[in-house]
Amino acid sequence: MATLTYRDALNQALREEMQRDQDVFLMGEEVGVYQGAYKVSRGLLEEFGPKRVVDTPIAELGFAGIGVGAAMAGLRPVIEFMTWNFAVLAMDQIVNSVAKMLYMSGGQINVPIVFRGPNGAALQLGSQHSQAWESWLAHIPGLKVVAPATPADAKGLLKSAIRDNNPVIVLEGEMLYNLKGEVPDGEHIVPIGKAEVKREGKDVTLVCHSKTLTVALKAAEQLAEQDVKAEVLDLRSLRPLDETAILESVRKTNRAVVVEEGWPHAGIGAQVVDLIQRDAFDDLDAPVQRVTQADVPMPYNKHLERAAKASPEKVVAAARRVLYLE
Amino acid sequence: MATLTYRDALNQALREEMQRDQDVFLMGEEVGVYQGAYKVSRGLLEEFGPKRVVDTPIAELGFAGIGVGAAMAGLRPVIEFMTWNFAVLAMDQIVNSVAKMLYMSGGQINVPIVFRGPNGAALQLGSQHSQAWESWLAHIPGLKVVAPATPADAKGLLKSAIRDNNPVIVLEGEMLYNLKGEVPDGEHIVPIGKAEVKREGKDVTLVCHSKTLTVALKAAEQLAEQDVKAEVLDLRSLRPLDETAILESVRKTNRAVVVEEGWPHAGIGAQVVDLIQRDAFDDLDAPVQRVTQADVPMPYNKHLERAAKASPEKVVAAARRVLYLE
Amino acid sequence: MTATARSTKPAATQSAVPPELQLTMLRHMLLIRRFEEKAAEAYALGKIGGFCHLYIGQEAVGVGALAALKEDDYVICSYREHGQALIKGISARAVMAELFGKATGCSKGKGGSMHLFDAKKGFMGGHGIVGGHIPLGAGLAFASKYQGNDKVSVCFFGEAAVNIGSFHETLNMSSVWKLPVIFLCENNRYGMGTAFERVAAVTDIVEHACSYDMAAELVDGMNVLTVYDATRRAVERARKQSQPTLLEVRTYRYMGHSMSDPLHGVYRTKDEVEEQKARDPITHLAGKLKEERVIDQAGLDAMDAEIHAEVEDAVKFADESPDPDPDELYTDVMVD
Amino acid sequence: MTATARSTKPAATQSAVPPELQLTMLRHMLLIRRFEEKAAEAYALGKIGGFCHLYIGQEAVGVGALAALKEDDYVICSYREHGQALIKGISARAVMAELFGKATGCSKGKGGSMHLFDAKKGFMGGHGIVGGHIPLGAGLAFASKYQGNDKVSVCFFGEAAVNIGSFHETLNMSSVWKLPVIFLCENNRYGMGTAFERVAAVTDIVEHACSYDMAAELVDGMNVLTVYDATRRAVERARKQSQPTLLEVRTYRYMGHSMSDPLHGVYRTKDEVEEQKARDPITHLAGKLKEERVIDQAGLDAMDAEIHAEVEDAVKFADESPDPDPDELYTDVMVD
Ligand SMILES: Cc1ncc(C[n+]2csc(CCOP(=O)(O)OP(=O)(O)O)c2C)c(N)n1
Ligand SMILES: Cc1ncc(C[n+]2csc(CCOP(=O)(O)OP(=O)(O)O)c2C)c(N)n1
Ligand SMILES: [Mg+2]
Ligand SMILES: [Mg+2]
Repeated sequence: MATLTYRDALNQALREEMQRDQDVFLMGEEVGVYQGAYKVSRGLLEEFGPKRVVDTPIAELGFAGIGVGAAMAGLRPVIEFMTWNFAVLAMDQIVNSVAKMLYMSGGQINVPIVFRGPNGAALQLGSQHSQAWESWLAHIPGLKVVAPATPADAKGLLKSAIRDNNPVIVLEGEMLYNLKGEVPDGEHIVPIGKAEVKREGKDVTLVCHSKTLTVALKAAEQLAEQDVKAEVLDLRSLRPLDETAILESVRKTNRAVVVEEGWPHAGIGAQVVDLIQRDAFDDLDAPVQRVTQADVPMPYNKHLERAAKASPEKVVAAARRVLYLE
Repeated sequence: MATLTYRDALNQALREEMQRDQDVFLMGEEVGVYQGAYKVSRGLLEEFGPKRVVDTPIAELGFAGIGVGAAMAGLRPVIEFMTWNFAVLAMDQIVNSVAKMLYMSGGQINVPIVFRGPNGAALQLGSQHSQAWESWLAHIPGLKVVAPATPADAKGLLKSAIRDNNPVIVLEGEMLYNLKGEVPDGEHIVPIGKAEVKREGKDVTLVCHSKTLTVALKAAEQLAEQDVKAEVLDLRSLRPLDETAILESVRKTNRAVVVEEGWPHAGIGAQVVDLIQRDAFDDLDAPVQRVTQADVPMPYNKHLERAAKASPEKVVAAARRVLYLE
Repeated sequence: MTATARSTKPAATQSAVPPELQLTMLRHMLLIRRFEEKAAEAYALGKIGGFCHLYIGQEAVGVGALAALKEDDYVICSYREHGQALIKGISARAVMAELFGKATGCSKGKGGSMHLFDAKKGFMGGHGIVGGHIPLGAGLAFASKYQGNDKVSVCFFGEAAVNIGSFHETLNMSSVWKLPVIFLCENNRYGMGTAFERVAAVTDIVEHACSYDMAAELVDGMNVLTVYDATRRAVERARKQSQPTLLEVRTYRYMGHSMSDPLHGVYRTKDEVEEQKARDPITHLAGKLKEERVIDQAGLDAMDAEIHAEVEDAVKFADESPDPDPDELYTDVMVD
Repeated sequence: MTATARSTKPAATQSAVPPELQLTMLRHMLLIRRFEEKAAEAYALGKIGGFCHLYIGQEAVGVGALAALKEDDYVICSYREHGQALIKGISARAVMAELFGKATGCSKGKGGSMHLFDAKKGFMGGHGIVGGHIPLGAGLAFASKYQGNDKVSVCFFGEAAVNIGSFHETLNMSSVWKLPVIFLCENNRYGMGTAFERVAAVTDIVEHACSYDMAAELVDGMNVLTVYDATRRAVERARKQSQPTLLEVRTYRYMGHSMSDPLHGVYRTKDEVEEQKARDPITHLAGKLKEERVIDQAGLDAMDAEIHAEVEDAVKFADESPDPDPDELYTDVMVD
């Protein structure tokens, strides 16, 4: 087990899968010569050559679609979006070609493709570059959507995504690329659709994913000081949701706070709330609370930006609300 | 008060607003010579000429953006998407230019634009042509989103949308264009952000909008035969949501079913559920239930299609569940 | 015009096409015509629903182009794809059953008229979003090159799709990456009710090839042999040199945009439609083959009768086929 | 090259530019240069955050083009827009304060480096999605034509944006509708770390004008007077004939793509950068004006000192300005 950054864990997953399977190739802006805008693909061009590490023009809709065509012919493309903010240009391909191909072809053509890249706000990148897309993507039947929060999960989920015969969306956290953690060597697979309890507790469940795991863990620390034992449940997969894990935890704690990076209105957290209130109604001692980004475009100023984001303080406050401590 | 189709009510709103304000123009595919793919713009080219009724090439992203630029310079464009299925190509403009312009310009540039067109499935159009986008659009701060269900609301909401100084999304129902109803003549404005009780009841609230109003009303009829008095609340506006109206009704009935055309996962209905469980938790006698499209791409076969859609039968069953009648 | 082409003068037929092949082409065009006439009837009877875009008038394009392909080459189309589907080898039964939404349809009744598929036959679908399948066509070619096989990919689309971004993004990448793909634009002059010249600054679509340093050719789409010839050249370029080609094929649709549209509407005159029908590709080839004594009237009648029977059988088959099992609603969302 | 242009030979400067105007251009280029040098310092100190794309090396493009405009013409840009913002009339204070994220910034600290705005001055923003603002530029021109005023719209973008669909969609509509817009492509040879020739089939961007029947001109962007001249012709065409123009202006960026990127990186050599610096537009114009005795070294030093003071003042102003009120988080989402 080595200690790796999230970035290098992703790099390792890509490298190992490309070594393992000749049909896997990486395509996107700056993935080759430039070594990746966020250096996730460092060294891959050198190892696999330009046939399998393909630099594209700025044409998200077009190269997403070329990836889809290649997948229809049996290849296993990994399409990198420099960030998911730009992928909004490619949504037609993701929604209309990728997610529907199997269904509308009556089961003939599956699309074993991965779309990956950083999702959510980084620091002071302004409103057009600071968006979290999980609610949009998870809305669409025909897709799987994962959002790893740790280096180990990043490696294990990306490997699962590449091996999956269905299209998989991998939402990486730009702020997580430098995060370090233990990562099992070689064959390390994290199954898609399985949440993980990242910290056990019995008083309240903090449901989170991706960058908000850090937020939830910090909140759990602070709550511990107030004698509240929070359970931190990392969803890891947003479609399918691990409903069993969510309900199990809430049935134990009877209280939940859902934390997400995106906007509140019809966010992915709303779906988690819907599930909990429907299937654990009688176990709930308080309404489920949510912590999200403020319902505004992201401001540039750093203080405003900080105020806009989900934070441990907001999670603690929400947890105290569901515990009727204030 | 005349009896008009939903189509003609929209046509009337467009005509009256174009007569009233020289800055209003209509742009989109087939809106002029062809009189509109669904004939909503019938006669407008003849009355207002090609300067104000502009036929475009098939270039959703481009003409949406041209509309935005025109709005930045003070015009009031009404951009018709032939259907919202094709608008997915223009989402970058809607999300990144339209919704953020005011904010990122520090309040300088508002974008008084309307994007409108049919949303949701019609009959046997297959998976790429049968999608409901409310959850995506309502997710985005900076937009208003309305979805009229009746001819009167269609007229009144489209007029409000055109006069609004903010960007407004108008989701029309393709299956509603032929629906007839009474429509007040001339100045008839329906304010954005106000839901309406379309049928009163005390036993359960059926929350709906657009095409699902018909579904909910039929369900209410059937429930009435079973001695259940359902209240039918038509949201009309999806962003902002009329939270007061929703909570008021649920506080009265203590039970709710949310009906929508879209897919379940992170659908707009999830947000309604989130609101209800959070702010009316103690008033709820049962978990809120949802009726949505099946979580699959839309099939072509008509029986499968019917089975995929929200139906009065499904709403009745859900209502009986929240009433613990089964 | 094997290099970047700016000329808009249609090239003449250059090679002698064996008579048997010409007869096959005639039969194929007739099959499409008769099949769609029946489909129109079935639509009127409510047996077919949704959108249904007929190919009548354009038969020479699909037939001529597909005659130039090998069996395992890829074909990908827009929603106006009944013709190509039939000629790529999907049976009339399976296509008609799909239009009827039946379990025996080529997409199990889940796709419908706009989404016919037969992956085993290299027919990679009809697609409903204008421009959306253009990069898919290039992607299929990307895979051929990657896999080192010699499959060529032909992507059919209408002239109105040239105004949408993905056409341009795709042509550029296909040229940079030298993909074995043929972009076959069926210029039938109208996108729904919009004449191309009202919405395009340049109406010669071949012109766009210049911006992408791509070979291009303007082709008379009312002559199946011309289409065949031009496509053969493009196929050769793709297969041997791994180079893309843009073909602009001038054609005409006789029917409305889809079954729910009027035949001519307000955007074109009845006279124009009639004038075009005088150039009918089927009549033209039949006449020529009769003149050349490759076939006589009796032969033609027999051919028509056979096709008629085939189409009748397809309708009967479709009609009698079962609807998909209700559980099918939930299958094919994911594979294992 | 006032008609559709295919030539890639830069046109020579044709008109005599008054010396005062040349001095103003020199001052403007220097202002941008000094402003951005300070911004780079402030970035290193952590006073500026996020992405910050410098214009150093490209000053002649923005300055020459904007000199050809009237005050109320529209300018709209990508994220690399500090230069145009300063010259369109936003004070160095307001721009620097925006970079610092302060309440006194031209976008109230909410936009940042990529989203500078001053609608009153006709500066319609910096925009962050490649290609996203190209239709907005055409839309501004659409409005001018609709409103019957004579405002021209100039849309700046990088060469890499030519590969994205919205460029093509917009050029086509602008030509069909004869919009008074200038598409000014700053071809600095790289999109981030990608040399244009690696991702574009045709590297002469003017070539794309053919596909849209649009006037085009290739311009030397290291010479401010050439840029001025070419833009004047395009402005005339827009204002008088309501016709769009595509200008390809060849330029070079000395710095990394953004502040977080290395100066040359792996995608270009240090030598190449140095070679380009030898063509510096400021040095070039200063030398020429000295030679022509329009200004002497003392005059130049004085100009530089003045600008230096202006920029220092801007930094001080930005530094001392307050952050936006916390409530500002929730304002400007909607107007009444
Ligand atoms: C992106 C998109 N916009 C609009 C439509 C609606 N639409 C379907 S076909 C069509 C016209 C297409 O014309 P053309 O490409 O010339 O093909 P043809 O129908 O003539 O074969 C339009 C506007 C669509 N399917 N996709
Ligand atoms: C649609 C989109 N894709 C990717 C990016 C990331 N990105 C920002 S700038 C840039 C390079 C743009 O190059 P060019 O257009 O030549 O402008 P320059 O930076 O040289 O001024 C890229 C890839 C983006 N902002 N938008
Ligand atoms: Mg056409
Ligand atoms: Mg560049």
